[in-house]
Amino acid sequence: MTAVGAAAPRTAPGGRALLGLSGLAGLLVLVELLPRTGIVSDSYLPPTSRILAALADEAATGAFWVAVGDTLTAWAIGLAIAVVAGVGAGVLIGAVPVLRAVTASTVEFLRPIPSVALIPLAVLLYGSDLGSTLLLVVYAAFWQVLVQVLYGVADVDPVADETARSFRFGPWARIRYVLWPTALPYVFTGVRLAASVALVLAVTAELVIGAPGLGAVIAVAQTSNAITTMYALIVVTGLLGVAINLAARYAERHFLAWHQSVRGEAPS
Amino acid sequence: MRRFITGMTVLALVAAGAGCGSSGDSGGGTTDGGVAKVKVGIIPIVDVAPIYLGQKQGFFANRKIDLTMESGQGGAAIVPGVVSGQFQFGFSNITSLLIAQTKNVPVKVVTNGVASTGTAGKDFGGVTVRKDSPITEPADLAGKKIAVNTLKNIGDTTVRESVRKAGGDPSGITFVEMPFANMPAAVENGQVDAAWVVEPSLSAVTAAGGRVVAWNYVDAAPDLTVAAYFASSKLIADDPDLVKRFTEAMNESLAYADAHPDEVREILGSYTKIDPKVREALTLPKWPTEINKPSVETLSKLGAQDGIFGSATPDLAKILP
Amino acid sequence: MLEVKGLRKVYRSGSREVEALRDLTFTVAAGELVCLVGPSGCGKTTLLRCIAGLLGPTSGEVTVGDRSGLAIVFQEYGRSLFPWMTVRDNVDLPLRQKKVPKARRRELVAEALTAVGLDGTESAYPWQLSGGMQQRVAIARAVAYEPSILLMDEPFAAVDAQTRADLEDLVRSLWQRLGMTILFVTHDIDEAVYLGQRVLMLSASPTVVQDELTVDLPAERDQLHTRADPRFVTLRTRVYSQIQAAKTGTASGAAGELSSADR
Amino acid sequence: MIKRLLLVLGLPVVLFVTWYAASANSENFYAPPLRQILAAFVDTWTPERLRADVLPSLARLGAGYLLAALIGIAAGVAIGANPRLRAAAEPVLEFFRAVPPPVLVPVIMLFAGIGNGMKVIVIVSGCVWPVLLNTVEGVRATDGVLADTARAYGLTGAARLRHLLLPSASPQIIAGLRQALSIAIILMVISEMFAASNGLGFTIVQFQRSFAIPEMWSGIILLGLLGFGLSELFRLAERHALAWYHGLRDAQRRS
Repeated sequence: MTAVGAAAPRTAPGGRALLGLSGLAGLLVLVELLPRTGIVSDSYLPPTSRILAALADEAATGAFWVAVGDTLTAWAIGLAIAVVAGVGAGVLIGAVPVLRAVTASTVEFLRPIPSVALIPLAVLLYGSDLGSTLLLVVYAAFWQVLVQVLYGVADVDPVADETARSFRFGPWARIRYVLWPTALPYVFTGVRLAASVALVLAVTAELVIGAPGLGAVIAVAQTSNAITTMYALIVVTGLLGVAINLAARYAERHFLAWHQSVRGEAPS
Repeated sequence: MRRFITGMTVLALVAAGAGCGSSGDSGGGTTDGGVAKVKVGIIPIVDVAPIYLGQKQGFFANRKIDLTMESGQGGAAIVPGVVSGQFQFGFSNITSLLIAQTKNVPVKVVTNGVASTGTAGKDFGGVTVRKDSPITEPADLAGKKIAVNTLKNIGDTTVRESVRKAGGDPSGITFVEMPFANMPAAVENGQVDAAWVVEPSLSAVTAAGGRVVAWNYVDAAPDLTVAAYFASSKLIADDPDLVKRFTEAMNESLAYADAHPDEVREILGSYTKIDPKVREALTLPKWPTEINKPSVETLSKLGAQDGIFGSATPDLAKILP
Repeated sequence: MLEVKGLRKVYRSGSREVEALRDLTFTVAAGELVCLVGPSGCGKTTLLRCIAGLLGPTSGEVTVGDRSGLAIVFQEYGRSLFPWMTVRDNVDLPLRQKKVPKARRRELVAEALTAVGLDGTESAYPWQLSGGMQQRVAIARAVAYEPSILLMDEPFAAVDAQTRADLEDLVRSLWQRLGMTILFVTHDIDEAVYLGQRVLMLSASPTVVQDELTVDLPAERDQLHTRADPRFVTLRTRVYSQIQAAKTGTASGAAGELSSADR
Repeated sequence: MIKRLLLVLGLPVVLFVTWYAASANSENFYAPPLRQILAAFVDTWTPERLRADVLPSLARLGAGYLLAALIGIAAGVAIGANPRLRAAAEPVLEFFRAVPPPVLVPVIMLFAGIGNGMKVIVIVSGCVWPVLLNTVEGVRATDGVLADTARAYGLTGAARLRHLLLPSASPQIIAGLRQALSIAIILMVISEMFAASNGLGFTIVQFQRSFAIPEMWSGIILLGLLGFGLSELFRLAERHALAWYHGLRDAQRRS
């Protein structure tokens, strides 16, 4: 390792956090000043202080927490279904070469289909119920997981697999001891990607279809001309997204500490 | 060839989704100790205040109905829910129901939903313009760009009728679709020449100095029935008693709401986010219990005239109770 | 020619300071081939980066005349070639940057590739070549640049022994033919003695010039006979003992650097 | 060759036939027989219809996507090459990336009205983040030795950007662009579901609202085809642009 490159100013960890905070503070001040100075009409963009006040008002109501709960429930159930289905299908398809060859074209075709194409269908099938949200969430998140698992399975070291065969490991043991450990980091990557996609789709479904959750509350705020509340709720969705990202990354680091060095994110 | 797989997988996923969806919710309509669990698909706007008020007053509980409201974005999201049995009842505007009828969607109106006040100058919806707009009367709207919340629906057909009745030519009007909430800003910025808005956005426009130039509901028909509650034909055939109880409770709620505007303004705070000051001042619609059949005929006629039913004609006998 | 005077370099990170170079003074005459050896971690790379102008010295000065007449070859051949460019473009890019006319560029590129024995690989990508060939591309790039001074930072540390011997001979023959000044950094004592006209021995960090040795071997050298020459053996033994002395003599300083490096 | 063809087309054909057969006698109002959907597809998506509805959608998609790519790459290079700026901007960017793009539609409508501009901005607002954050990562991860080499040979300013930063970040940038593409299609549809008078999303919603179910299904199928087609195009472009990268990775894997 060349210990140089130190010519560039290197910021201490504490300094980094400070800079990050100042960036956030800058955003808050900007949003406060833009409407206050009249550059942007405050009926389009209320100042930070009012948004935060509206956020506090919302947080004091039970309905708000029910909506957050609904969104997170749809997110969690959808993600769980997608992960189980994605990992199951991925390992199965990956482990059986014939299956892989047969399904490749179908997977490549279905994957890029935008999940919103299913909105009208979801509405027709489930009305504005949890089912609608789940359909979209599962569809979108499933591919993220499946594709990563397939990459992971493809990454299995042929020497390791041949070694396992030479010791007469059965198919199940090969999946358990060779395929699964190799694919695990990819599974985590898939779950992490799926987790953010699932949130986006959950909120989208609620917003567009009206299924219960934060998205629906945003829609209500919009139809009620409650712009400030709408901004407050948007901030909440952003915070949820950040929290989910952080949690997923933490989980990944925690569970894959032993694996980190060898894994690379496969392009999805 | 491969294109068709899309739908196939969708179907497969739908089947999978249906499996998990049903596990979460107990199917509606099941009686539990004589109390029927009923889900109603509504749009969270002023129009549905009576059902919330009636629920609060116990009109539904009295008739052994355990009511849950599920909000959908527009009637088009609610009709499928009712047909598939997700909801026992739904709320939709009359024109959407007429469209559904022409496509033989198996639904039928059970009772009135909301009606125009029938008074020009004091209705809950109208066509608005900016205060300095040269448009002063309905006939001036000819050839202009007008915002409505949904194209090919009750808004544009009734606005056209306003213009027609005032002696203008409605054929040159350009309608653009946008949510009611965006209309005050769109009118103010001149993105559209006029906007058909309903409360509470109507209050927002007038508060900003905008003027109402046409009362399209009033112009279309006297005491126009705007929307109604409906059920699937299947439910009406299978459980006439439930439908009867719901209709009675709903009618009681409508009458109560009509008689107690202050309580309506109060209950709006529970399911909308309308500012309390606006809530106090906005114009409430009428909630009669009877559907005004001639007005529905008018809507049907207007829709057919504007071609929103395609080549079909709605059969009112099949859709009205 | 190259002149380094009182060069000192201190790395700062937060409140910590690590003195990498203490006080270095030496000169390399025009057309000379000088090798720098020193124990690992003695700041050879830091020195080279200061000379190349990639790093500003804390104090002291480096005089190289025209900096645009300076070319550099790194140890990490795999990381110093642009993987998105063909061999030809890799050699050509610095010339384009120097605004050399197109016809002349083509000539220079072809000559340089011939000189390092890479005819016919112009359209290949670097990663399609073996490690030794990649390092030849890096050398060709430096040679085509027509530098007055060529800096080489342990260029053969990562290639296999056979390739290494070939490349050493390549460097000497290029030097003899083109007459440029070469400063060759290595940790390999045999290599330093085999290649250089002069060997500068560095102390352990914080670094000073420990000793200097003129290699009085004949100008014509070859792997077989030169390395077997008793004079070669004497010289390398001397360098070796100096380096050993440097290591033990400043052990505490090295430990200091270690502890601050593992933060 | 025949075997390959069989593998590629086998499952799709089986699925298609299954759907066709299973739905042939469908009484379900919302799941009409495939025969009807196919007939509706042919009747609905006439050349005029494609020109009137699909072309505007694609134009908005293209405009929004390109704009997002430009902004994302430009800002990403600036932020990635400047550690202090990066430290200050990172939390803000993470936040904006985490906001589900569709919830911004109502906000953007307030500012940009309902025209094509709004729809393009909606697409940009969602697409720009993956491009930007990936560019930042890519630029930041520029190899130190390569950067030194470039500097030693006098590559500065525009040449440094063109020959060093952009190519070395290109694998990440392209990964970001790929993510952005699927987001762009989603947002194209969603922006048209809110307020539009033409476009693919608008048409599908219009079919749904007027209970024209086979037509709606045909729209869904068209949208699927569009997504597939664009992703194939992207793959071709990527294979061309990143040939060096895939070669490099393969070479590294072999060694």
